[in-house]
Amino acid sequence: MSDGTIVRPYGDTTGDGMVQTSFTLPVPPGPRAEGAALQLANKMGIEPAMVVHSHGIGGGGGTAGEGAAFTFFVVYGSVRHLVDLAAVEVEERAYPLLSPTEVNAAIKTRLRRSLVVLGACIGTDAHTVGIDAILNLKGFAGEKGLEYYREMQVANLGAQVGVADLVRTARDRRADAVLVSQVVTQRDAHLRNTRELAGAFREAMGESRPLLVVGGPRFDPAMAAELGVDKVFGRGTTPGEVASYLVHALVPEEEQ
Amino acid sequence: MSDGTIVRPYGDTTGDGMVQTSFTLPVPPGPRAEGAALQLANKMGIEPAMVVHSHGIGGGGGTAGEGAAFTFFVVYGSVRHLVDLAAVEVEERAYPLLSPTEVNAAIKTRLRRSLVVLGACIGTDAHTVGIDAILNLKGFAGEKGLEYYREMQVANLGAQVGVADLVRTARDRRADAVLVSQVVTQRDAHLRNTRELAGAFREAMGESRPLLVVGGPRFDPAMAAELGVDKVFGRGTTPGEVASYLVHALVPEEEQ
Amino acid sequence: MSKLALDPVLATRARELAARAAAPVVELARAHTTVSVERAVLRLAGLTGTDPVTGDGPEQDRVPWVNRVVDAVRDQVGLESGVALPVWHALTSGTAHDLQELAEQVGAGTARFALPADPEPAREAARTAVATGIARIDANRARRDELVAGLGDPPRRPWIYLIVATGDIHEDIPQAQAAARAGADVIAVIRSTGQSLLDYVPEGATRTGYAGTYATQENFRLMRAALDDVSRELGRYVRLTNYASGLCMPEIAVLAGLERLDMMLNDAMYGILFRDINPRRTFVDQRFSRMVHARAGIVINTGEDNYLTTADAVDEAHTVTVSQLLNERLAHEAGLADWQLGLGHAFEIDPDRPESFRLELAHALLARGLFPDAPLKWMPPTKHMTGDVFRGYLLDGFFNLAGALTGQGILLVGMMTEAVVTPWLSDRDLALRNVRYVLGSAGNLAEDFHPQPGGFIDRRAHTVLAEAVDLLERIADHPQGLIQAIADGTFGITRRSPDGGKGLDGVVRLAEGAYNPALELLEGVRV
Amino acid sequence: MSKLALDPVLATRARELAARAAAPVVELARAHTTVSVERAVLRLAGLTGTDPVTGDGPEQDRVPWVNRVVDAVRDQVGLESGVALPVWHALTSGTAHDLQELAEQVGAGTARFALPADPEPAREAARTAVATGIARIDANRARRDELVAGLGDPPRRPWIYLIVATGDIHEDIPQAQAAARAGADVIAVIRSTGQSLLDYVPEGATRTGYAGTYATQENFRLMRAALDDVSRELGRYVRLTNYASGLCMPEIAVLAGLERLDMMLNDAMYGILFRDINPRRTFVDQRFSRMVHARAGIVINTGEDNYLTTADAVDEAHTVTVSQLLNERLAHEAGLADWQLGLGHAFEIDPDRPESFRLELAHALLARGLFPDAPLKWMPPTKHMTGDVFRGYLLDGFFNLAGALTGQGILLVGMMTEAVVTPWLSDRDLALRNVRYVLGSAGNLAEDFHPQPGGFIDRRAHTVLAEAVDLLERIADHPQGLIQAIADGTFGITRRSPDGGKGLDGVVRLAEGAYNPALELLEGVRV
Ligand code: B12
Ligand code: B12
Ligand SMILES: Cc1ncc(COP(=O)(O)O)c(C=O)c1O
Ligand SMILES: Cc1ncc(COP(=O)(O)O)c(C=O)c1O
Repeated sequence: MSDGTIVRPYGDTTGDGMVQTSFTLPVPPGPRAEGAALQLANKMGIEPAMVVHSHGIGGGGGTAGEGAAFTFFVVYGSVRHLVDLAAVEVEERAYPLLSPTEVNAAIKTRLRRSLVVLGACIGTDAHTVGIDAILNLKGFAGEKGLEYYREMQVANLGAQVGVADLVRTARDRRADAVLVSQVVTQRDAHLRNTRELAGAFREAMGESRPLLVVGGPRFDPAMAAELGVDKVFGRGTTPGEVASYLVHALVPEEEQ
Repeated sequence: MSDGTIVRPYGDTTGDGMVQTSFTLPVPPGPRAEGAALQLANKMGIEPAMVVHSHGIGGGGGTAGEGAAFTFFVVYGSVRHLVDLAAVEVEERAYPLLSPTEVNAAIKTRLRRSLVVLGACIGTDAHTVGIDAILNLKGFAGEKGLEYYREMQVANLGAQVGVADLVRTARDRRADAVLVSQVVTQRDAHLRNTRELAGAFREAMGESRPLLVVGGPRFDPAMAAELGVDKVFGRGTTPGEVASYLVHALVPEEEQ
Repeated sequence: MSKLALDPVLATRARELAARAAAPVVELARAHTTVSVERAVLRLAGLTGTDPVTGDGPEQDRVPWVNRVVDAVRDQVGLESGVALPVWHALTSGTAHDLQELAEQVGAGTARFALPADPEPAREAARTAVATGIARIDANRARRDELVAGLGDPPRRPWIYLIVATGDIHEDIPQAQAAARAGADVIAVIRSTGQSLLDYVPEGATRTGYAGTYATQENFRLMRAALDDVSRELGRYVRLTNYASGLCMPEIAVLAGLERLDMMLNDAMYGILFRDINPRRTFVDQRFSRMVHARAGIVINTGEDNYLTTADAVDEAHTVTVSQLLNERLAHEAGLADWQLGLGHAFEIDPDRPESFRLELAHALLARGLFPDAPLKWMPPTKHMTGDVFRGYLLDGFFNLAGALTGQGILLVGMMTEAVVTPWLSDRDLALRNVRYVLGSAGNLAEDFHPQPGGFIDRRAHTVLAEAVDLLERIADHPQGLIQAIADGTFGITRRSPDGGKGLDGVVRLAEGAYNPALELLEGVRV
Repeated sequence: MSKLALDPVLATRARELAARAAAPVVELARAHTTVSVERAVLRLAGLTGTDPVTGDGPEQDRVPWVNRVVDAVRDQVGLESGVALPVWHALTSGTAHDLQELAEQVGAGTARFALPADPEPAREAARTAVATGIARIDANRARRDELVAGLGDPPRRPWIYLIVATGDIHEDIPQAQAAARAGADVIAVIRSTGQSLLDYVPEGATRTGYAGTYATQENFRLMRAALDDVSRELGRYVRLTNYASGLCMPEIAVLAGLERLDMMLNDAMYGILFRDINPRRTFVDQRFSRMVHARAGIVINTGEDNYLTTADAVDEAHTVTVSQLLNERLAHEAGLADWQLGLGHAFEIDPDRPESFRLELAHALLARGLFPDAPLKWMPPTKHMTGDVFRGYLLDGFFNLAGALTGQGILLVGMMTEAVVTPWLSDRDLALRNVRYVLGSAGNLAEDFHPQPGGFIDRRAHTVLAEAVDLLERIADHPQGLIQAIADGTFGITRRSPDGGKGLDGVVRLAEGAYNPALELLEGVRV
């Protein structure tokens, strides 16, 4: 339905630009609050904007009405912004998606030794389901995890691993790649931790540091450079994507 | 929780600026679509923005996945915009809220004749519940409608009234105020119809036109001037507010 | 599946009373015709198109030939005998080769109409002409049966019914297809706000409706074709619905039959109450249109749900039951079978009211129990929907659950934006996801749902039935029956007098020897 | 209200097996102490504060005196006999007037500890000192009873349980009060991601937690006071919950008693499985903390719900039942009464799975039937929540309905943003609106909910119970019982060996004549 590279949000008619938004303002409910909500909506580019719902939060009385200090709003309207698809820099896969057999073959014939992969959840993050989904045999979304790949030597260090320990282990085991998961994002914990990770490896190993791959549901794949790591995977990543990337990044092209 | 006149949306910490938004783009699901969604979110001032959910719409297969032409997104993030409460021009009531007794008294003693009020739903809009809530005895939100006011002469013309007929009736009955409801807003029907209404009355009666009051759930009370009417009421209006306004606008101040 | 033991005596009594209350309406309908009924006859006979002279704007704004002809006949000889005799008299007496040419003569102002001394030739010719239209309706019905047999019906009850309403047929089509792919079994294209009050049916493919799309023969054709494509793609026959209501109810009914629509909103009172259309006009028109629907194998949907948008869903619950019984009666009289009666009711109780969900279950079970063979149309919350779309989405989920627990036949999918805008593409998609979750995860909860005899739900259902019978007694006792009840504001607390409202001038009392070939052919058969 | 007829033989058998499977754990717990248990003893005796020398950062980063003292004792004489004897020996022999002064000597490095030849005086003194702490706990319990009697309990079951998690106690407080005003009966302040692994309890009011707020005595005090205010305002006693888990479980339990917390998350296995804390450490700590909770009249919440985040909620449903039986056994052994057992379970079945809702009902009814007198803690969907917040809001509504239909005791309110962020103020408010709607409109639907004997729900519940008994047989047959089962990855498909994990070095086997005044006093009474 999009003509060319410029599109707008679609409510029920091409180009109507309709969006829904909701937010809370630290203002008691009332006309002033509604006006404030409209002001914000307009600043977001929603014009005309309709405050279609509002209610107080935190007031006395069971229903949180009276004397509420906050107001929650639902706003509908048309954003004037245009979306330029041409300007979208996509993290399209820059490498082919390989089957486990292909991955193993590539490593065996072109790297000629098994690929050493370390995985962990750093800091105080105890969410292992994500990294397990990538590493464990069981895998994710029907794809087997990296442990299933014959030519990979995978060690899953689990959760709450200190960065220092991780660096040490990586050096000892001559890891080719270190895979780190970060799920808790409150106060950008995941970004801080990732930067700390990158820093520590640079410190300790400089150029010879292993490939650094981080992942988690709230990461933006476009942030790798900014975070000082080689690759970032977001929500819904599958083991196959990761394996394919590792081959792409670590296994020399076959020279023809 | 707001310090001074500058506030920001509140997620779980003062000043975090957190908002939720959802919209559909006419782009098939995939990395490109996600990028497009982020671009739009950024243009709306949401930065950093997280595309926390997306799914295809309109594709084949029961679940509308495959080959979908549209993608629906849910985005969370922090808007950089500040809300300046000082800059909010509020439609605060510029008149006191009167009880029916006070309203009747004011009309009786100061206008010295009964106030003639006409109500209708114009154009092809058949939504009478709103205007009925304001006019009918039954009223709304526990407040009795204008028909209950002894000093008012109320005629409710119902729905689907042509503007021409309305002008004629208003002239014949020497209406002091004409109350019009507009509920259907698709393609801004309510705005168009209101402008037409104002135009017709200006045309036919010029300065001597009755007070024009419009209302409906999707009206922005700040738009009166722009629409060429005297007053606009939005969602949740109560009869008492309207009666009080009529007194304020039509009944001469008592001279002390 | 009936979960309530309704008092059979009370139920029978209710039906007897409904028959009595509806009798004056049937009498009235038999004794009159309307301009729209007569135009419908010409449409069945194949007259289409608009008079080019009546406007150089888009075709939809021009006056259709059927209007020009009926008006001309009315001017010259009146409609007391119907249009058929004067029109086919003109044709048989050779002033024009065919209807089209005759219409153009009307346009040119050269057509002259008269009542034939010997009506037989004209009757003959008229019957033959109209029979071609009826034949096409029959063919469409057969074609539908064939497609359903081949592609199959929806896998389960309730059928999932969804509305599109962009105002632009070319936006409606992709949205309808998207909805079908996402699981919709029935697509309804609602109409532009104004159409009900137009005394003609616009022509052509239209893109300029407000809050709905004009019902035109071409729009019907385009959408049905698009749904046929998607039906094949999905291996499931997707049904199409529109509205046989307003001043052109009979013509729309005919167009629906001619274009193979599958369901039509068609209520005996909706237009009167909510569009202020004259009661006599409506009663005459609804009878004719229902006879057409009966013939076309179309399922009608009645509009009791609407009452609960203006009246309280608990206080006035019994008026819904009364109206359902009256609609049933009038439908049977017009030849509709039980399987064609999508009687309406709705989930409109204030959600903040304690026990609101169980009250809804009681009302829904009452309808289910009273009309075991009708595919009840279960309407979602609308009046108490607000701009809080999260709450709305939850409420619609409970509406869906109530539909499953009480065995509703047609589930009109609720939209979280009900209080905000006409549905967006994404609203519809989210709404269908809601339905899929509820039916998939809890659809069989009915197995474990057993209202106790004498319990809250059982007691409530009986109260409503008893109140309905009381009200019917009062209505039936009045000589004018239903007509008086409407004047008294019984339904949707809206009063409508028999002589008020729009379109009364289009009603004509039939004279001796009046002839309507369509009625003759339709009354012949009983489905 | 029990809606299922569970096989009583099977149920009894399950409890016998649970007792056998738990026996090795109880033995182990009785034979050991831990650094945290010993620190808890000092806290009961009134030792507070931190060593200023251990950091000039915020107080929360400094080492508490209890840690300094216990470490010193361990260095000098070991912990095999507990800290009480050496510490009160030092005090009775006059090297310091009170604990505080002694602690400062430890700080200065001048304190000298030894085991007394005649333990009696030291025992005597220690018992008296610790009794003051216990007395304060008793007083708090009495005070709670008094407040509940005065202000009243929540009007209905389930109690509405809500989480705050800003990381900043000063943001938590207004949010908790807002939640209480909007209908929350219980407020839980979850902890900063890292706290579980800290081998000390931070001090002071803290503002810097991640995804949760540090559990400190001062934060407990501040929040309890704020909730007392709002309780008075609302005329309803609002309960406060925190987490007695991680490496400082015993100390947190003591602080909870000292500051009148009302409920504590306290599971026999959570720390082991989800924080990789050493099993021995956890088993010793949990027994002590449960004895404290028993005395304090605190309701514990167990963590079976967590298993379903790593294991499939249908395939592994029986492991939840097994864990509930083991938690019950260990709780009883530690002196907790049935009314104090908030056994955990959750609504974690993949919503796309056919019949998922009815499967949830079956599992919830099984727990309800097995533990009729326990206030079950019903946890909302988390694992299958996605960024589609609309779907999430709907799912939470059905979770609420399941809670009402199956008579759960404590309903942990689900958040539509579960998959996105820690709850926002508005999420919590919307979530409570969801609860109010569901309980208000359909809360009594239980009256009409009757799973058929031999029907889908009934069959499913029996299957799970049977699977649970099978599993318990296998566990009970192993000499190491539960300890071995954990090593085998029975729960949450997570393997933990008895010698692995964090905090093992803090476990000490008790010697002849070891003395713990707290245990002595707590074992005295049985609630
Ligand atoms: C399961 C779970 C838990 C379990 C974890 C069990 C375990 N062993 O992992 C338990 C119950 C222990 C738990 C505890 C807590 N949790 Co938790 N938990 C979740 C939950 C429900 C699901 C997460 C999950 O398993 N997703 C499934 C996996 C497969 O998806 P994924 O992690 O996104 O991984 C995929 C991709 O991201 C990617 N990926 C992820 N990592 C990596 C790494 C690499 C290298 C690559 C290539 C790819 C990759 O690939 C994976 C497959 O596609 C989420 C809510 C939700 N629905 O998301 C909350 C959630 C993550 N938890 C949260 C919190 C706050 C906690 C606690 C800290 C709360 C507390 N204070 O007590 C505790 C403490 C734990 C801690 N210190 O971290 C918050 C985080 C908020 C935020 N955004 O900051 C969430 C979002 C819930 C919430 N809304 O509050 N939690
Ligand atoms: C009830 C209803 C109907 C009833 C109307 C019955 C009647 N006699 O009024 C029926 C069933 C007939 C109906 C039909 C249609 N409806 Co309708 N209907 C609604 C519904 C469910 C509730 C409206 C309502 O009664 N609100 C309660 C009243 C009290 O609130 P209110 O109108 O906002 O009025 C308050 C204030 O706005 C203010 N106010 C209003 N008017 C005035 C005037 C003055 C002077 C003042 C001072 C104040 C004032 O004071 C009132 C009290 O506080 C809404 C959905 C919703 N939940 O809002 C859809 C809705 C309004 N309908 C809608 C549509 C499209 C239609 C149809 C056109 C659909 C169709 N194509 O068939 C039809 C045709 C009717 C037509 N031509 O207009 C859309 C409008 C979409 C849009 N924004 O453009 C809505 C929003 C539903 C939807 N999402 O699609 N509808
Ligand atoms: C029974 C019935 N007929 C007709 C309509 C609407 O059609 P119209 O376009 O005539 O307003 C409705 C609207 O919901 C209805 O319920
Ligand atoms: C039983 C139990 N204990 C403890 C916790 C979390 O506490 P911690 O801060 O130790 O991770 C949870 C988390 O949900 C839990 O369920």
